[in-house]
Amino acid sequence: MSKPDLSVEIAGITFRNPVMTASGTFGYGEEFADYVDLESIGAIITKGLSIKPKAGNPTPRIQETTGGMLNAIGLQNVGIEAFVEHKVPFLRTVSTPVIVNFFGNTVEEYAELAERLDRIPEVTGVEINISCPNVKHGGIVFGTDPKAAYSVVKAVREATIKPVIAKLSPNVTDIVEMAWACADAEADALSLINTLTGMAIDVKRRRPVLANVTGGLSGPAVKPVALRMVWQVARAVKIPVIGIGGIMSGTDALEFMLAGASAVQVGTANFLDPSAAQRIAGEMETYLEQNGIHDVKELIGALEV
Amino acid sequence: MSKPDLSVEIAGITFRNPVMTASGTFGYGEEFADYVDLESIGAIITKGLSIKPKAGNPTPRIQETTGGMLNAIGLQNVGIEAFVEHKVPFLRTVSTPVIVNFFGNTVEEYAELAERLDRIPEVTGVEINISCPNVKHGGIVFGTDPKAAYSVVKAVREATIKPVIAKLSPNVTDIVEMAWACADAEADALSLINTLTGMAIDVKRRRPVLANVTGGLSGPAVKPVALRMVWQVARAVKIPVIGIGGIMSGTDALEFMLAGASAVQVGTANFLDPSAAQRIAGEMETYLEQNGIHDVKELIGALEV
Amino acid sequence: MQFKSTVISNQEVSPGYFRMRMTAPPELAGSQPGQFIMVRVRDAIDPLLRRPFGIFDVGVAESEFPGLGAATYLEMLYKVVGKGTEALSGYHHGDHVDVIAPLGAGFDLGDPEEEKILVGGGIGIAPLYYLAKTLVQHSRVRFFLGGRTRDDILCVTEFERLGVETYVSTDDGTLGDRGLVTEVMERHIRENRSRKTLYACGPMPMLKAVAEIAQRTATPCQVSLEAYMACGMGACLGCVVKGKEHSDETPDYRCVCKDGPVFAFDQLKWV
Amino acid sequence: MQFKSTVISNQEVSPGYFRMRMTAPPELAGSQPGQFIMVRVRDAIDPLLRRPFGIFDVGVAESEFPGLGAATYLEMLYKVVGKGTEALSGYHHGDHVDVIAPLGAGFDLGDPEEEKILVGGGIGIAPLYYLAKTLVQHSRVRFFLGGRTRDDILCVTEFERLGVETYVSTDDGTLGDRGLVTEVMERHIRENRSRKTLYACGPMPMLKAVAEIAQRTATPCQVSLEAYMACGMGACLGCVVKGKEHSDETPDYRCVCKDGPVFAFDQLKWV
Ligand SMILES: Cc1cc2nc3c(=O)[nH]c(=O)nc-3n(C[C@H](O)[C@H](O)[C@H](O)COP(=O)(O)OP(=O)(O)OC[C@H]3O[C@@H](n4cnc5c(N)ncnc54)[C@H](O)[C@@H]3O)c2cc1C
Ligand SMILES: Cc1cc2nc3c(=O)[nH]c(=O)nc-3n(C[C@H](O)[C@H](O)[C@H](O)COP(=O)(O)OP(=O)(O)OC[C@H]3O[C@@H](n4cnc5c(N)ncnc54)[C@H](O)[C@@H]3O)c2cc1C
Ligand SMILES: Cc1cc2nc3c(=O)[nH]c(=O)nc-3n(C[C@H](O)[C@H](O)[C@H](O)COP(=O)(O)O)c2cc1C
Ligand SMILES: Cc1cc2nc3c(=O)[nH]c(=O)nc-3n(C[C@H](O)[C@H](O)[C@H](O)COP(=O)(O)O)c2cc1C
Ligand code: FES
Ligand code: FES
Repeated sequence: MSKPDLSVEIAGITFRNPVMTASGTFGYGEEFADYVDLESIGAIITKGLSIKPKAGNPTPRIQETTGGMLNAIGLQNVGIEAFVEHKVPFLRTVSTPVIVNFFGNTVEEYAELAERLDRIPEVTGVEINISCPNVKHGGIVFGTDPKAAYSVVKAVREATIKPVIAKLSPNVTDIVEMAWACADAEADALSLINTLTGMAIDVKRRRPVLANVTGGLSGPAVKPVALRMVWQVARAVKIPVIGIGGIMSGTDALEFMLAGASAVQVGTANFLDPSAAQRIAGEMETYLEQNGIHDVKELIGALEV
Repeated sequence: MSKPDLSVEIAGITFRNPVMTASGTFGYGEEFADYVDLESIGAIITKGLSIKPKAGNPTPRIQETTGGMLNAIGLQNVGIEAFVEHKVPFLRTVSTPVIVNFFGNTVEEYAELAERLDRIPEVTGVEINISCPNVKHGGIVFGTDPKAAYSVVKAVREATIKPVIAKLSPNVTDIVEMAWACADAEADALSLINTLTGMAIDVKRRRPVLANVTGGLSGPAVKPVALRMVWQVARAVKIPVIGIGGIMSGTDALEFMLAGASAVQVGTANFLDPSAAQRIAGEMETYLEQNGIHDVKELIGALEV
Repeated sequence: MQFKSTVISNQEVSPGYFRMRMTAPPELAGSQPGQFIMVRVRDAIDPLLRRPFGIFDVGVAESEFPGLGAATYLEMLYKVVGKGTEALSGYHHGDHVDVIAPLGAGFDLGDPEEEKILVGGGIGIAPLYYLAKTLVQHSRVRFFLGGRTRDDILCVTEFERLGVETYVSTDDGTLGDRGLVTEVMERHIRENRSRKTLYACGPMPMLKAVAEIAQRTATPCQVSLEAYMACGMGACLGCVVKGKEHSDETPDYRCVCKDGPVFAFDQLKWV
Repeated sequence: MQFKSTVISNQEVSPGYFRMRMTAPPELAGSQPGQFIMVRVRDAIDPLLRRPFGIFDVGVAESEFPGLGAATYLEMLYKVVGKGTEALSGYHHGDHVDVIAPLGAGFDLGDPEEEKILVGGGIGIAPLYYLAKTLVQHSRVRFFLGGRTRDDILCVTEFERLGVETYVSTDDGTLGDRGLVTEVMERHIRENRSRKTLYACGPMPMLKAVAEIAQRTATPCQVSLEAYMACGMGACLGCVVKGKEHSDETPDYRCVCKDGPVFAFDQLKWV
């Protein structure tokens, strides 16, 4: 049998396979270059970017939990100027699509950053992190209010002709409503899930483990919630969905594709196994071969319910 | 040093220690009598009860996930009549407080059941499972809409003079808003969390593992989310909070108490270790002894943030 | 009861199939054939839930541990299918496992005068050995044993050593007759008109076929079922099967863990 | 690089402290003192994240595995504090671990003419042995070693065998001087005016005290830090410490895993 076709298409971009690296877990690609062949993965999604450099939270910032981890990095990042100067030159040397994850504190900041990213040829597309506090509206998170999410996505949509992916927060009553809001604002695709808000406590010290008190839960512990949300959203919207949450193996990735995802992102797994994204793409290929499936696209949404 | 005091008081009832068994994971108490000294735990909370017997969902109903499990039992239960006839006689032989978890499909059903439970002397208090579809309002879940939750709790409150605990669903954007609604309706206490909605997929069969497609996630995987919600709610309301979610050890239980819980419930842990509730109460006592703490109540909400 | 057990031996008896012998408290010697055990594979969260296994054998023997005299042992026969059984297969002499046993309702041993027909498919033979050992004390026992291929046919010698007449069939004919174990068994029943009781354990399609034969030939029949289990003691309602009265209006669910795992075939709804 | 390593030996050198020797690819022989490794304790989800450990020693020796000739080995010295190190302590000769190494920036070996002062607290001596082994080739090396009690004082003979002058102190006086290692060390610096560089690894309060002494006595000083880590390669930003320029407006966070774990003390913000 000839090699199976792993390529997928989202927003007019062809990805060589559906395995992308989740924002914040893969730096700017360069950090992992010794451990993974960057030309073997579907896309690199870079650490959440803001206009100005951001300090992030005090430490401790991470804590392992059962089957997962909490992080409260606080979106520390170098800011767009340093990104262009120090990170883009390396990314230029890689042919893999680069998607820049970014955020702002106001709709205007989102739009401004989208516009600046639009002018960088090495940037294939953008992913909007809407799980950020809306400074103008008393800190309520953009990603938990459909109207706020709509306005952010809309502003970004108007600021760039590059593909726009809206990344959804799972900390909501109705994920489908959020998906609709972002689709209405003409996002090209949706990615989900971002982290679930959680907390860890140190009984001895009677203190929260994280300096920030709460943090985002990721890793295999959250996979069932992520799969459920991807399945709900993929049935509800017409645009492609990218599945994220606890993916550790090719089988995990295929579960998300059956649930309706056109591609997946690998996050926490990169920490345990720096070659995780490459390995997972390989495991998917092996699965397709062994099961006589010629094209991974056949599996998208193929769940029989 | 004298033995530490593990007793806690909620809604005028004194519990010998803060460890209760979570509804649906401990049957009607009797099933565990060979493995745990029922007189050693704080309270027995029985399987969710409805007026009529309920068949529950088709099988498979359970699936293990990383650090947790999904269940879609579908609230199978014997109904109030069989409960009185077959389950109450055993419960009468135990001096431990018995709290009956129950649900309905309409506000009227909740009220009717509360009234019937009010007349059973062996029932110490009731716990309202509001994570149920509201049949009259197109199936939207009572537990994700503050107004619906208010009306259910209010109706139950008016139907019984026994302590009323409202059990909150974590599948919401704002758990504090739900807590306020239940407190406004004069619940005596809140318990949280019920299960997070999740899903598992069998790649080989291209089908959901659970016949019901989605199910409720419980176990240590959800503990960080549960702790965070208990902490948020305990700071926001004046009534006592009972912490639930992934408690496997005395340390886990103490984390919930530091976060503000006046008591805890042990669920999934009963399956791995049928004596879990008794063991956890013992581990808490040992901790208090070793750390010279005379009264467990000192720890409630003692987290330094 | 819940107890810490020490592994005595753990041998691969055929590729992917293991037989594990472990220590047990004396009370276990009173287990009924068909009852099962729940094993906590690791004292960790992965796997999280206990795994259920049939009692392959239980008895009293000279202890392998010096100075202990006669001691009760428990045996299970298991197939490696996932992470729990994978982990178990790595256990060695002296390792510990946490066990709850005996659980559930076992086989009804019936009338000693009748001939007993045991039907096992693949790993489904696990609870039948202890059953056979008990039944041969009073009754004539025949054992029909089927599997996909030769490697799935286990412990034939052990059954024969009990004095059980054993008939083997495989789907691919690599051992014994070629064909389904149920066909061979039905032929025997039809050709042989003495009173009989059927005891079956194996995959669902096999059990269904056995139940149909029992129905057609009006032979009493008990089946041992499998189901996903969380608690093993009738509390979680995760393991239910439909009882014969079941309909959407009049639910009749039975717990495999508590009402079973052994059921009279006519107590269940087979569609 | 990422590699599968085989445990050669794993010995409890003092109650709760283990020294593990394992195989390593030849490239590892080029590791810098002060660099570290990330170990995946089990190929499972519990513990989920890798655990970081200093390089206690690395070198080339006749292989313990027959027929392999000379082979590179890696050693770590670790204290059992939680589930990862607990699991590690159960590893035996022949078991496998997955390792990423070498990681981070090691010690600057400085001017060979200077005297080198090493200060270690408890398990903080882990990266200092390989450092001492390297430094003694050119410089005079003194080692000040402190711990809570006698059991926390490890590997004194090994350091002495290198030709390092070793000074021991314990908080409770059960071994060596009674008192803080930093006090003993400061006395030496003050009494002894030759040019020196300080190298320190241990608990934060000790490092702070060393940094203050370095400041007061204008002695160059490098410290090796610990932090919670997820990735170990500068990607997750979980392990940061405040750099000397840090303020809320002008964040200056450094990654312990990539910019460190070794830092010149004057590059950090100590409050
Ligand atoms: C009463 C009872 C008695 C049993 N006796 C035996 C026995 O004597 N020997 C033996 O080898 N097995 C027996 N089983 C089946 C055994 O429990 C499962 O094979 C085992 O739990 C699988 O665990 P795992 O972690 O290896 O597999 P997992 O990783 O959990 O799953 C691997 C595969 O096995 C299937 N599976 C998992 N659990 C069950 C289950 N409870 N029932 C059916 N299929 C399952 C899954 O669908 C999956 O395809 C029995 C089951 C029951 C309910
Ligand atoms: C660069 C570096 C080098 C290290 N070198 C060594 C070494 O050579 N020998 C050695 O014994 N230890 C070393 N450590 C510390 C070691 O990584 C931790 O002790 C180990 O990760 C604990 O794992 P655990 O699963 O046993 O404990 P856990 O169950 O994870 O935690 C148990 C306790 O240890 C603390 N702890 C856990 N991880 C860390 C960490 N990364 N840093 C500080 N405290 C932690 C926790 O707060 C908790 O109180 C080093 C750490 C770093 C960052
Ligand atoms: C350390 C860390 C940092 C993260 N930073 C970001 C970020 O900057 N922007 C973002 O959208 N998501 C961020 N995430 C979320 C991940 O991209 C991903 O959505 C989440 O971790 C779930 O996937 P996983 O379970 O595979 O890790 C971060 C996650 C982790 C663990
Ligand atoms: C098998 C199973 C059945 C449950 N049934 C009920 C129920 O009937 N009513 C209810 O309010 N909660 C029910 N729950 C939820 C638990 O009471 C508890 O809130 C949840 O499992 C979280 O706790 P844990 O992580 O300790 O299991 C059930 C949970 C499980 C696992
Ligand atoms: S396994 Fe829990 S009721 Fe049967
Ligand atoms: S551990 Fe991830 S950046 Fe240092």
